[in-house]
Amino acid sequence: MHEWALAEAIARYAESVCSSRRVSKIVVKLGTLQAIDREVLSFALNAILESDGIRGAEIVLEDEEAVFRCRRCGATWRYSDVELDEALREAIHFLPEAVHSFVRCPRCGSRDFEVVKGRGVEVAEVVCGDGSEGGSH
Amino acid sequence: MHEWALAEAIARYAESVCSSRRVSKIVVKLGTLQAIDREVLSFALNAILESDGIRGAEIVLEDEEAVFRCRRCGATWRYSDVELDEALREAIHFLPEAVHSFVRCPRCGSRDFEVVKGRGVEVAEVVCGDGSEGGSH
Amino acid sequence: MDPREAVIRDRFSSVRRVVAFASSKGGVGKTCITCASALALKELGHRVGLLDLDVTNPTAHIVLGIDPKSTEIEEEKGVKPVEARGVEFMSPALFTHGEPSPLRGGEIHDAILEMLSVTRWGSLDYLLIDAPPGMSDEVLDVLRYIPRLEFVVVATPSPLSIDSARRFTKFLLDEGARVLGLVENMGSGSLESLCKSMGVRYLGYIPFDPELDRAIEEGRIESTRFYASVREICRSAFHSL
Amino acid sequence: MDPREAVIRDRFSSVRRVVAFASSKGGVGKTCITCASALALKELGHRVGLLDLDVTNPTAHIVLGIDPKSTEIEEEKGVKPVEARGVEFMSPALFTHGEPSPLRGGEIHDAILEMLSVTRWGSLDYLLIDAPPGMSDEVLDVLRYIPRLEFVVVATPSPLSIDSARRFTKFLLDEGARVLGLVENMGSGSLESLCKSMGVRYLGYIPFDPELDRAIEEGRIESTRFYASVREICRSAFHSL
Ligand SMILES: Nc1ncnc2c1ncn2[C@@H]1O[C@H](COP(=O)(O)OP(=O)(O)O)[C@@H](O)[C@H]1O
Ligand SMILES: Nc1ncnc2c1ncn2[C@@H]1O[C@H](COP(=O)(O)OP(=O)(O)O)[C@@H](O)[C@H]1O
Ligand SMILES: [Mg+2]
Ligand SMILES: [Mg+2]
Ligand SMILES: [Mg+2]
Ligand SMILES: [Mg+2]
Ligand code: NI
Ligand code: NI
Ligand SMILES: [Zn+2]
Ligand SMILES: [Zn+2]
Repeated sequence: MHEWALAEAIARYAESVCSSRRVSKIVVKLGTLQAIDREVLSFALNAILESDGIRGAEIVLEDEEAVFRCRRCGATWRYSDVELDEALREAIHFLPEAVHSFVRCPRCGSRDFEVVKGRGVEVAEVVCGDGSEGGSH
Repeated sequence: MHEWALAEAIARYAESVCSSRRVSKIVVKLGTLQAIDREVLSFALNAILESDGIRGAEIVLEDEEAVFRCRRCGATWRYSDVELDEALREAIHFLPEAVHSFVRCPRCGSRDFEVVKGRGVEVAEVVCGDGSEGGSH
Repeated sequence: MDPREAVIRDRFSSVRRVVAFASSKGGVGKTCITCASALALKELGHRVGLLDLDVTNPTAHIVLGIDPKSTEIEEEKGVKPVEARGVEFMSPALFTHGEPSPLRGGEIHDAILEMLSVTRWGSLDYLLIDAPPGMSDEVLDVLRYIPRLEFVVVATPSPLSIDSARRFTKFLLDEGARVLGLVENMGSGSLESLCKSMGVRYLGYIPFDPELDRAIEEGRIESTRFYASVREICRSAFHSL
Repeated sequence: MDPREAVIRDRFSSVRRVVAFASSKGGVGKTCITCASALALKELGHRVGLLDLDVTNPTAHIVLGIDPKSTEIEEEKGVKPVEARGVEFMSPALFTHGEPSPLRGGEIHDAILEMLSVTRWGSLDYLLIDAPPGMSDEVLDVLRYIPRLEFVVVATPSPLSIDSARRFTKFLLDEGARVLGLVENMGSGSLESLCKSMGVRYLGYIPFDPELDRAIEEGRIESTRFYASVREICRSAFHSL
């Protein structure tokens, strides 16, 4: 489960924002392009925090829909509207930028499009044990 | 005067935002990195607009100080604090990205810094003859 | 808002054809071929310009014998290309004076927009573009901004170059770009079948020329067999001749 | 906020040395030399990994005989490198399946952050990085993120490569990077004086080997004189041997 590696990144980040062992809440945005397994991520994140001596932190996972905008013609579209092989979706799961290899603008055919939102894993908010916001680290 | 070329760009842009001949105000931000000659730019812009049949448009030129932030160490500093040869300033006047060749972070020496603001010519606002804002084109 | 895009089309109104020599693989000969083509087309009676778009590692000025440090930039309602052996020449090297120019993609994009919007080309039959390796901002930007752009793909017969050329050509065709054809460099004809399989025109081959490097050093690329081969390819590739 | 940066240091904790083979000029032999060095260091008894960072035009998998389409990716608390002739191997090509991968600089930066943060290297003596040409996001990002990174500059004796190598080495030294030295490829010793003038170590030269391309095609780079030269350079360049 490669989600474990990203859970470690989230934990390290939260711990660097708060003083260690005092993380009380983490809000994570999951871009649908990367199609992260929520259960695996949440299990891993809890296990990692616990092994770092952080107990009872609230984990909130929020989906963010992946949206594209073509830099050549301006068209916008959603990943959920794209038909794609399971093997290619898995490649994008590992490396979201691979989307530029397999998906082209539905209007003009270009690969030169922007992932406007919903690419991958982002931390939206970290609340530390003393109630302070570590968000703007 | 290479400012003429940028004045043409501003005029073309404003004309594309409003329906032609109905531009009544243009607000231009001038990043100090490019060190645009305000008088030359303003003379050129008026001349170009006039030759396009646009009369009496108000031209507002606002300076924006160039600020850098190092991507390696986080230091921030201003172009106005940098000592630089006149010949190198002129090269940057023509191609602002040349700043990465001649200027390095005062703290760590890196060329990997961001021009946070004040790079070059930007249009902040266009008001069309009918009073509508063309700004969000 | 960035006004520069709005003027780029005008900047190419005095140019009949714009041709980019490109490949995602480096070191296949793009720069040497672009420079030799510019000199050859000039020799054949055309008005020619050359734009070096290898923003972080420009080298065309070396082949054309331009020393960036001692070259004066003239302004005339924009930036005038400098004159290099009868060719109108523009390069980021003219502004970086031989210093390193490490730029992130967004900065490369900005530099390209700047050069495209302020350079005032004269009346030209051909403006040749020396593209950098990779498939990033430089190539995506010329595709996005330059009207009527044509591509010549450059490749060598090495397995790494063939794989790259196949992928790069597919990319161009998928983008709807006009691909004039492929030039085989340092070869002897073996890429003709690759062209057939991709449905692009085979423009010919340029043999390996052991004298090329020394001729470049001595500023006399026109005296080489390399140059003679490039001139023949230009003669036949650009129909109008 | 992007959490990925926070974990990258941990990913390199099992790796003794990280060495990038780099040059802003394309086609000087970075990929061939990186791959041959990986195989040679393995032959000399080391545990070796190879990371292809030519994000928009990866080619190391071709030299190592990996077919991206038929290679399974294994997950184990991250993404496991695949095994290529005894070398731990990671490349963007494993995820793009041979399709074109045009990416703007910001996207390249994102792809690199992703690979650096999810790839789980084993216990390695050497992790070699095959860098792309240019001086952009790829090189700036490895400088920014990879701890204890060392560089080997690759150059050929051609005038365009020499000019590029001089500028690229100055860039690295200005950034405070550790430059192990310079390797001269397709030459016979003429770059030693360049190294002296720049104050970097001359690691040796690799002669032109007309058999190299065919050997790569046939998946037997180890049988070439090219490989033998690279192995000698590795032996002397990496002190600890
Ligand atoms: N036909 C040829 N014969 C011999 N050497 C060549 C030939 N074409 C190119 N070269 C050499 O190959 C090197 C790379 O060429 P260059 O034009 O810089 O490639 P690119 O622009 O694609 O990176 C140069 O040193 C040049 O001298
Ligand atoms: N010593 C050498 N002798 C002969 N050919 C070489 C040698 N080194 C590299 N080459 C050839 O040069 C080309 C470019 O090499 P490559 O490793 O792809 O360069 P880079 O990664 O710097 O772009 C390849 O086709 C390779 O076969
Ligand atoms: Mg080149
Ligand atoms: Mg780039
Ligand atoms: Mg390579
Ligand atoms: Mg790049
Ligand atoms: Ni996974
Ligand atoms: Ni000027
Ligand atoms: Zn489109
Ligand atoms: Zn710094």
